[in-house]
Amino acid sequence: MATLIVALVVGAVLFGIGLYGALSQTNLVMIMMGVELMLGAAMVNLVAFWRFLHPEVYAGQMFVLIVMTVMALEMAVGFGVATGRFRARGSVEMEEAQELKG
Amino acid sequence: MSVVLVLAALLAGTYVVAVLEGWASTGRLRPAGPLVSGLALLGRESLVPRKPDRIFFEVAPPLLLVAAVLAAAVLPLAPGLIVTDLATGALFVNASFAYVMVAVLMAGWGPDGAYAMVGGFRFLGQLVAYSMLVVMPITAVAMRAESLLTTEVVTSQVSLWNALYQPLGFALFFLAAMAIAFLPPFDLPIAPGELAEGVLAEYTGWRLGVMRFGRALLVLTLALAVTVFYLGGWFGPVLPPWAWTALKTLAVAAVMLSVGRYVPRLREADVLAWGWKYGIPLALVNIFYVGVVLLVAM
Amino acid sequence: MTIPLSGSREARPFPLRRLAAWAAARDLAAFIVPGPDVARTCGIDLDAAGVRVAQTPRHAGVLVLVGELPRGLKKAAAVAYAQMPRPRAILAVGAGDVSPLPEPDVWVTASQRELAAGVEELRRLFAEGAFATEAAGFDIEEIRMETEYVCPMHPEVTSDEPGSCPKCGMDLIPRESAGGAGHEGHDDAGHGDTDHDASDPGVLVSHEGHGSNDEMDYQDMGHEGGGEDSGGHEHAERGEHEGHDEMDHGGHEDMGFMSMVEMTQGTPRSSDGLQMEWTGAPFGPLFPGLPGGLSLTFTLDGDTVANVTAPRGALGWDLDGLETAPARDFPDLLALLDPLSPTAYRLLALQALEDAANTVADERTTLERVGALERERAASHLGWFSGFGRLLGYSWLEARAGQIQLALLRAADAEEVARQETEVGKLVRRVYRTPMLARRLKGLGTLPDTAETSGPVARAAGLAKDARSGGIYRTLDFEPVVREGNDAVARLWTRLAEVEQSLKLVRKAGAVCFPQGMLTSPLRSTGSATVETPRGAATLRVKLQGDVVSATELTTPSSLHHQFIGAVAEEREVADALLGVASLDLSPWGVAR
Amino acid sequence: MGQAVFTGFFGAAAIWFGVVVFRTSSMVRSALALLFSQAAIGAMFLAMETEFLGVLQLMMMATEMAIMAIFMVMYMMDPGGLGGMDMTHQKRASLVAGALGAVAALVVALLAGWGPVATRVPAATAQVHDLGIEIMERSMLIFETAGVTILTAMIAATAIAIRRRR
Repeated sequence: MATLIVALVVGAVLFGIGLYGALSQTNLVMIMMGVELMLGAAMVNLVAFWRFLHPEVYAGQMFVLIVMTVMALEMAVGFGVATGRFRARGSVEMEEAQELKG
Repeated sequence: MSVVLVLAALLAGTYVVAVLEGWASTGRLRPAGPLVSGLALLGRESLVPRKPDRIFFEVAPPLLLVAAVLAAAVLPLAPGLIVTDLATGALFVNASFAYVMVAVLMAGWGPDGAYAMVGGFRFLGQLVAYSMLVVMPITAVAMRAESLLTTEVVTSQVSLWNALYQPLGFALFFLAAMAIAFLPPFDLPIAPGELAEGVLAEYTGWRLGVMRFGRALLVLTLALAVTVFYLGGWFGPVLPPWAWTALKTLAVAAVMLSVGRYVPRLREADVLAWGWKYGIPLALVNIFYVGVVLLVAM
Repeated sequence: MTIPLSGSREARPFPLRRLAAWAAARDLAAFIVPGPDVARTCGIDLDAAGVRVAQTPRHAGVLVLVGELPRGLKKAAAVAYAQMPRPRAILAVGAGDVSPLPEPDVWVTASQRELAAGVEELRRLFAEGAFATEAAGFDIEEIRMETEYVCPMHPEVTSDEPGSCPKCGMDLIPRESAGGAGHEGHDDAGHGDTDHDASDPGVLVSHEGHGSNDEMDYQDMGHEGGGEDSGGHEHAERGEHEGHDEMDHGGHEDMGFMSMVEMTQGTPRSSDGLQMEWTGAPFGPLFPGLPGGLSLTFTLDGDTVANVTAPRGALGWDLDGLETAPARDFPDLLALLDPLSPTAYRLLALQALEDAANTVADERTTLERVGALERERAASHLGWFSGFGRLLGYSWLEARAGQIQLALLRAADAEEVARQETEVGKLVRRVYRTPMLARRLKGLGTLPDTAETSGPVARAAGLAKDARSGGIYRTLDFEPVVREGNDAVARLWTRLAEVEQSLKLVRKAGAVCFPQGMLTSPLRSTGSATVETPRGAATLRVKLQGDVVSATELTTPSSLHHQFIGAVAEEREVADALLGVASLDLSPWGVAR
Repeated sequence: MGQAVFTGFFGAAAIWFGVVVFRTSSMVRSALALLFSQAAIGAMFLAMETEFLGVLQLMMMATEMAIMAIFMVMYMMDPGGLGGMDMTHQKRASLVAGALGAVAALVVALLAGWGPVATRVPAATAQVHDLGIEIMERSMLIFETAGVTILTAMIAATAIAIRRRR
């Protein structure tokens, strides 16, 4: 029981840091790092829930694998966009991306 | 108890690998060579560059050592002689080899030097080429052993060694192993001619000693991995099991160290192109082949 | 108490340190100035003397100075010495005065036997003096530093005290600019080891890339005003690029932060359209991959070479020393200028003087001269194979070619040279059969126009240009080797074929001796001659007043090919650029200012 | 109890490295800080006896974050981080948002009644085996779609990034 609480606390704090990072940074790459941290926090919670609440159902572990895929996927597309934008505008600063508002 | 034995075996193995490395590069067998050069390195001044990224510069050599030791921790030297028999041993070997790249990248970025940096990021490009060629052959080996336990992998080869059972996987894994340890012709990060010892250029004194020791241990661990996965680990007719593992590992290390003398260094673009265009399809074919053979044999 | 070793470490020699000193004596590593190729042409083999050749001064304990160092190289050698970790020593092989460097610990002439004795002496010195209670400091003008503050993003903004950059508001970082006001423009000295002798590793010792000052001179790689931004990224000088000078802030409301768009407007676009920061990296006079003495500065865009600056005549090799030379020892003086092919230049001088006196050497001496020139050509090509093998990472070729070259140079007479023919034959066949070699070199170093090339570079591009078309060569039924391709692999095949051909010519000529000349009094006041040196045709015009040479005019193949360095190296990966430059086989000694 | 100590220790390491990610001005240091924070998360999985996920996380993150380090060096203005540039905006607002998020998650974690806690978990080899069966049988479709999505992501990212020939 203690480990579950510890894990959930760690997950919560990591999520907070990730959210702060994603919102406070002006650079696309740093924002993606914030998102990666949030996904990591989600994985911690998932593993804690699987381990302590439903160890017999392996959907929990399956879900963690999917979150890992999402992490890789988010990074790939994020850097694709960053490269495209850097080539077009010469900067990946979000402050200068006003025209993307559409 | 087995931990102490394994560490002693690793130490002795690294010394022999260092002797082999000296023999391969200078053509003269000097058994006391590594001892003398190690002592000389300890006696020499260890300089720190003027504007280094101090954490990276200091952490890189020990991290290289730790990555090599971690990989060796899950590889069995004899039936009972293993540090921890992880359930996912085969995958753990690959996970620790990934941290070799982190160490080289840190060694490249740390000293704030053009050659070191070019060498460090070249090795990252090399990783993109070889990382698939390490994981997929291991998958094929685990398929045959029906488990990720390295001891299971060895016992599954009692009838026929994996090198003969899946030769394609063996060839790919051997090349990927040489790429992990950046041995010639894959020595892009420390290209002596082009980058003047790129990543190692800034290390002197005991730090250079730790880097060289880490690399020799890495070569030994890779040779041990090749032996465990493909050459039937400790199986052998007459000699005791540990002797067979030692023999096979040192033979593989000797081949790894001497192949590079007779071939020019590869270009990074070629390593990436061949890795992805020919290496990965062949690895998939290897997995398919092993799957078919297993089903047929069942 | 005299300090036994010039570069000993300052520490009380405890027993463990004495053991380390003994080990350092056993495991000597040498960094050769100007380069292993010059060492081999002087006939000394460090490997045989039991000394390992190190790639960078960082991994070396002994600085080996070979032959008479020109002015440009002495400073580079001094900075290389400053980068070597202590305990370190200097071994001078036939070198004269080495002003900025301290007195060499061991001085030997250029013979293998004497070298072996010198190495033994060095071992004794190391074992004894590696650790001494007080050690000599070593400080040269180039190493002294003064700190100035510069903005990492705008290298042109510098100030003497910390503050923030007017353009971008970032706080300025301290940067040690090159020592002293004295250093002249391009060839500024980098920073060596300030060497204040507290030799425990913790001391933050100023480091300098290995080799010469501008070999790995990170601090102000951009030389004039290049800012140093700690991430190993040096900006190429902004001023040089399309003239955007002062970023106008008025144009748009200030976003109150560093707008990156402005930042990257100025930077040059690389071929893949991304504005990357360009790093200036020197591949300076003592770079292991290039011929010793050739100094280049690559502006790297990632690891592709954006552009190359190659100063001409950085070695300070000048002809004026020869102006007032008496005719009798003019050939020896000319031979001294280029250590890589002394016989060819001595022959050139002799023929020019004979042309002035319009005497023609008799049959026997011309045959001997052909033998000597062809032997030197074979040895020079083998030396090139060895350097090329090192750059390629093909260590078998590097070792084997070096050994045969030494055997050729030490051969006393034509039979011994002929005996090397079988060895060379095996090497040539082995290189032809090396897997992936042709594929690796395909398309590297192609020259845009091959009109002005000469020697193997021209013959590899299909031009049958060869100065050896004289009568004597026709009697030895000589045909120039011509290959198609005009790239590094064609040049390799051409030189391989030429080595075998040269050895056959030596066997036919039957005699190999150092060309001597019986000089009679000169009749005409001018004389000229052309000789096919291993790197191409060199022509010499000489004006004589009475018995003294008054003016000389020399064109060498290397100064011809020097202009192609840019064409060969730009827009290519670092390794391919270096291979392209090495395939031209430049002798930096031959490139006049 | 030992398990809680280990999980807590690795959790603290993950949090500390997570903080370093956003506090340091040198980009490569923040990329590798994220690497070690994710590695600490992987170590937490090992501490919670889910061995396969832990090893997989350790392996994946090493390569992913190193590649992120390359992009940071390419696209950031001052990768060495010496200029001490402040690359943040709306700091206070995001601090409040982050704190709110963390507090919300904490409240749920501490106050919710989690019910009976499983004390024992199948051995690592059984876990690896059952996870394999799970992937191959029950969640086969999910795993395949994940694979295909990654393939499309790779192609889409390359399509965006390559230079369009006008």
